[in-house]
Amino acid sequence: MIIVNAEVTQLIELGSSIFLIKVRCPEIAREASPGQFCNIRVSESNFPLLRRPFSICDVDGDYLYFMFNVLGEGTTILSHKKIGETLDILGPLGQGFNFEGDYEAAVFVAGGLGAAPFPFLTRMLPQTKKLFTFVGGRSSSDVITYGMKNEIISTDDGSKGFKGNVVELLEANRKILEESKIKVFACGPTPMLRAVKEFCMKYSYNCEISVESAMACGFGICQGCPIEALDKEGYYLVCKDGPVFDIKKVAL
Amino acid sequence: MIIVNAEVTQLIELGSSIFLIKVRCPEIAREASPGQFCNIRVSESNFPLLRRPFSICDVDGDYLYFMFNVLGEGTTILSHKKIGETLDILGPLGQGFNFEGDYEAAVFVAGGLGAAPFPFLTRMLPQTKKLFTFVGGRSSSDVITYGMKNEIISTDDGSKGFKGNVVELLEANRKILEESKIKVFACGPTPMLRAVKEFCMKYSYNCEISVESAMACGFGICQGCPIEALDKEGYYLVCKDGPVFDIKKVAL
Amino acid sequence: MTDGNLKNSQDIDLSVQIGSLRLKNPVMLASGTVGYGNEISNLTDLNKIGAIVTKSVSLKPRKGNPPQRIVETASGMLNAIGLANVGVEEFIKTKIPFLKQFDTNIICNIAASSIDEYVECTRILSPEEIIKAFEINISCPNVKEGGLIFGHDLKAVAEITRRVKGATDKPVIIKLSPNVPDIAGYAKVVSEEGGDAVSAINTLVGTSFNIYTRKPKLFNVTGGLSGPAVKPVALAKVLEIKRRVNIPIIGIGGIMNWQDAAEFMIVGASAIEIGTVNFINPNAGVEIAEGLEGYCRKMKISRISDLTGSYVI
Amino acid sequence: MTDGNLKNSQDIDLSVQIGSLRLKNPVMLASGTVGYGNEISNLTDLNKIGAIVTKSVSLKPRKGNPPQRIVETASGMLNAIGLANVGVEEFIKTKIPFLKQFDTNIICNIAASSIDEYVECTRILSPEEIIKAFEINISCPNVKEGGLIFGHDLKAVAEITRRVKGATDKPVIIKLSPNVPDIAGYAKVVSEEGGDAVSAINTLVGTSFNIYTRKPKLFNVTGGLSGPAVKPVALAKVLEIKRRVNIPIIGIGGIMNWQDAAEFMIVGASAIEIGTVNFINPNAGVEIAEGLEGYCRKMKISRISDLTGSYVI
Ligand SMILES: Cc1cc2nc3c(=O)[nH]c(=O)nc-3n(C[C@H](O)[C@H](O)[C@H](O)COP(=O)(O)OP(=O)(O)OC[C@H]3O[C@@H](n4cnc5c(N)ncnc54)[C@H](O)[C@@H]3O)c2cc1C
Ligand SMILES: Cc1cc2nc3c(=O)[nH]c(=O)nc-3n(C[C@H](O)[C@H](O)[C@H](O)COP(=O)(O)OP(=O)(O)OC[C@H]3O[C@@H](n4cnc5c(N)ncnc54)[C@H](O)[C@@H]3O)c2cc1C
Ligand SMILES: Cc1cc2nc3c(=O)[nH]c(=O)nc-3n(C[C@H](O)[C@H](O)[C@H](O)COP(=O)(O)O)c2cc1C
Ligand SMILES: Cc1cc2nc3c(=O)[nH]c(=O)nc-3n(C[C@H](O)[C@H](O)[C@H](O)COP(=O)(O)O)c2cc1C
Ligand code: FES
Ligand code: FES
Repeated sequence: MIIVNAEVTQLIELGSSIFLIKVRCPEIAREASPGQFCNIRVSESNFPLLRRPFSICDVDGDYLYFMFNVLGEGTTILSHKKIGETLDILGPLGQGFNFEGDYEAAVFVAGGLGAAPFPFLTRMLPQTKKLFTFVGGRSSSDVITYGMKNEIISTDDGSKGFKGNVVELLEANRKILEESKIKVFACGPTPMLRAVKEFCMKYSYNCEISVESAMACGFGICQGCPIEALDKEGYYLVCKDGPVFDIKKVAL
Repeated sequence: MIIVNAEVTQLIELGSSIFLIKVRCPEIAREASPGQFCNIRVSESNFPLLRRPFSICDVDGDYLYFMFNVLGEGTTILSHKKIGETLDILGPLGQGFNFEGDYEAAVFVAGGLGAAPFPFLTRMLPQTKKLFTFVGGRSSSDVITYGMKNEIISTDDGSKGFKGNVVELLEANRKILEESKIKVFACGPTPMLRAVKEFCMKYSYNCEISVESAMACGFGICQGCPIEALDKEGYYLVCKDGPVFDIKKVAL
Repeated sequence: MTDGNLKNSQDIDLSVQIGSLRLKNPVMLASGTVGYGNEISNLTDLNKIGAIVTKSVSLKPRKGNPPQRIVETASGMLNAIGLANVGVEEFIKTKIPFLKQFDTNIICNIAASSIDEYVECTRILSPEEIIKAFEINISCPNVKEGGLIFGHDLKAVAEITRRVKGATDKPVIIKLSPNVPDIAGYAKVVSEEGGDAVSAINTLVGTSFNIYTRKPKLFNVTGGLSGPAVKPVALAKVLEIKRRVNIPIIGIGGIMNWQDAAEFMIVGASAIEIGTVNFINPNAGVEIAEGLEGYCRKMKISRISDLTGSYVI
Repeated sequence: MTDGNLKNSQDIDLSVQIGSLRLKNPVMLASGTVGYGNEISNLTDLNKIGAIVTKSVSLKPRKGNPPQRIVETASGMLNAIGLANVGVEEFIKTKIPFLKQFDTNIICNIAASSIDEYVECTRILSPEEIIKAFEINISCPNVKEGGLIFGHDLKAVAEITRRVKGATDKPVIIKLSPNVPDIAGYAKVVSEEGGDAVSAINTLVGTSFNIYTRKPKLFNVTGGLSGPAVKPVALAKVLEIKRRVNIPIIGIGGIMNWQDAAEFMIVGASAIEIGTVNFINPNAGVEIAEGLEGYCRKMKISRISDLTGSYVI
């Protein structure tokens, strides 16, 4: 965990108000693991006041990539950054995906901007593992497949790939899933995560999900990001104990 | 008085953190007169919250010029504006210089950034009037003569022109001043204005000064910009009754 | 909330009721932030505003505080104008005639240094038929006798409400101070004494110093904090009143746009006043009224008054 | 202020005194904004900080409020953590040992739902020799029994001060609520009852609603406002105390940099606490201490304690 003023080297618009920003940041790149995030200060002024958390989308040598959706003040400012400007980045933060261990096939499930952490995870996944990637979106324009491999796509309106949500897509592909011992890695809007959880519980698949929460500090000092724990009294902190959790550990 | 989103067409750095910004703004250019100012919103966010007042430095056809000194948040943001961006400008505001009327020679006295309103006044001064321009600064780098004519210069450290302050410079040039019926127009830091006032009182020269004040609205609704009146009970409002005043009307 | 079956734009009713006073829309311009309407009328259409609250007027003219009167702060500003105003007589002679031309409601805000002065001002101004209601400023933090002494004294608030009501048959709005732990207690007293509404909030007491001269930036040392910085506090005050007292509330504090205005109505405001934003965007009032109409259409609310206190807790 | 004849950097004395407690510099990390020091110690050098005030601890552990606990506002934030803490026992067992390693002062902040609980916590913790002082939180707005009930009750503040002082011979700092019209009155009671210092301010009560769901953004509905937005209010509260009561004041509220810290000392603070800024710049405390030293040199102040209350009004 460190704070770095990283130089912006590239800003790509991937789709309707979806951007990919590339920064040179060897210190964080060296330590980062898939599923972790950074807390980024988008402005030196008091407005917006708080840092903004973003998943580490990918790491390539000394470079970090973040994928973001223009939502409000903070992401708007971020989308106006110029090449050569610096970005105040705190990271890497939190617990990432546990993708080692005893399973044969990794199943990625990404909904909308939930695609963000998967390019890095795809890159780091051991060659020994098979990989299935399921990507869902409202319609084709929301389907983000940047940095992913042989993805299977669904859209709610059927404008691209399978017509239906990404969990219905999983159901429809149960056969391939049954062929090997799988572990599911999911990131996306909470309703999707709930459905994925239900699906994995039903078939007792191992599953890790990356969740979101309002955050202030991003590294455990403000207690601002609780998520209800299932395996103990009280709460976990999304920023410190997460953002990636085993589905059995947290209530959604 | 009107609010316009004006396009920034040029940004020139005149000297150490002194900038000239040019915007296309026919609506205000048409109405403006020398000594008036505009209240400029430098950011769409709530930070900085208030508009920033700037003298109209010059008007050239459809274009307005503002000369500014990078001081804090607001002027820093202004100095980072890009060509083609728009600026939310409220103006023209206040009472400008009364440069018509019964005198033969106009005497401009500018201290530091007090040079701002004189390019426009120089341009508008009737051909029938003689013009003497006295410009002072701490040292040569503070002496701004942009848009002025045959100026006589003083610096406190003598690094350029006469060594001393601009009022001492006036004293030194009393002879030329005595040759014709003059009217003095002064703008600069308050201590300079006090000295100019004293000088003009002593020799009973007509004199108008442009003063500054903290401002919120800039057009008379907040009562935030009082200056003590000498010819009536209470205060004038710098934004509405000024910023240009006859020296006999206000206490400095 | 009414689940609207909205045929067309005509269908959305933006009007709101405050006591016997009906406004064409809930947007009011706050006292002291639009003077007496003349300057701002060059920059916005006052006919589209629900009401204009005039600058606090006192029995005699006040020249106000020496400079510096305002300081900018983070997402806010401090002011210590000192109730500079022309006095009741001049107000009637020159300001009221000008205001007659606008198709909006004029609400006269009164400040005083004694309870008798509040009553006297009200008595003198009550016959002026363009004045549709009175807002009593018991919460100005910027002059020793600016009313804040009253604003923090339940008994005084009770007496002011009762006696001002006795001096006019027009609606009386008491403008409350936020600098108390239990603003609802004050609202309760106002309603018990027959006040028609409360407005909340006036400014929070604040200050700012120059660290090189070690002098206060304001001549008055302290001033009133306003602007977006205070919005969360103002919302909490309005909510507290709404949950504990049954009286119409006019919500004030940091409103910059229609979203903020809607938020105030949801927590309990029947109408809202905008202050600081007028200095930055003099047309904000009109834009907020339009924005609220669009919001009602999107949310299928046929009467905006249904939004008041519609919070889901 | 001493017109310094400063020979060299060694000459500037940044140490300050609060009752019998001496700090190497006036910069303290505010309760609830640095946890128990472990996470932030990766990002800053706690040995360069005057003091660390630990997260409010209560007799029994508290899990705190369900999400959402924080909301950003204009130049500020609302929090409703709900005093989530490990409880006295766990605090002594696991947190204190970790804190021992740092060359700074540990001040233990205590929250309670009864006066007896304040006393009991103090009694249990007092023997822990790394605890150099207690800060009593009588002003948490985020739990029904968070003390705010006490914070607005002069008699309760008097009794808490007296009885907590009776339970320890270490300095006792009472953390005051800003949500009152007369904070100096509370400071006066603290000093009369033998309290060593007051800290001001805790957060202002605020709220924020989602205008589409009409639900509060915070599970707790209201939260505490902090950050630059509240600085002008906090400065006014510190100044009010300084002008009316003779007791050391710890200034808190919206401090982002050394300039803000100097401003608080000028209006009367003997030391300052930084909260929200730790979330944005975890090294702020060190930078502020360094900035204050540079300021003293520039201003020719040889002892920073001379800055306290040096305002020119
Ligand atoms: C661990 C984590 C990882 C994330 N990764 C990504 C990512 O890779 N790409 C991406 O586009 N977004 C990501 N987000 C969401 C992202 O942080 C928000 O979209 C962003 O903060 C919005 O800021 P804003 O100022 O543009 O929006 P605003 O609406 O102006 O933000 C206002 C406030 O609300 C908070 N907020 C807004 N949206 C959310 C949200 N969805 N969850 C929690 N708090 C929110 C903001 O932090 C801010 O404090 C992540 C969030 C978390 C917690
Ligand atoms: C009528 C008028 C005309 C002006 N013309 C010019 C000009 O042509 N060129 C120029 O460079 N400056 C001019 N100024 C001063 C200019 O407005 C300030 O320098 C500017 O507002 C500083 O803003 P900032 O955010 O960069 O500084 P900050 O210090 O961050 O400003 C903080 C607050 O203090 C106020 N403030 C700061 N300095 C001054 C000042 N000198 N007088 C009054 N209020 C101040 C700002 O308005 C703002 O509200 C003029 C001021 C007035 C009143
Ligand atoms: C410059 C200024 C002057 C004000 N004068 C008055 C006044 O004379 N009487 C009054 O009742 N309120 C006065 N107020 C308070 C406003 O009416 C309003 O209650 C406050 O500014 C909060 O709203 P805002 O955040 O939208 O500005 C004044 C506010 C400002 C900023
Ligand atoms: C997330 C958060 C948690 C806090 N928890 C506590 C607490 O447990 N006890 C306490 O006395 N104050 C608590 N505070 C208040 C701070 O200590 C401080 O008084 C307040 O935030 C104002 O300072 P600031 O503007 O620098 O943040 C908390 C503040 C925040 C933002
Ligand atoms: S965001 Fe501060 S503890 Fe998680
Ligand atoms: S700046 Fe508002 S009246 Fe002059």
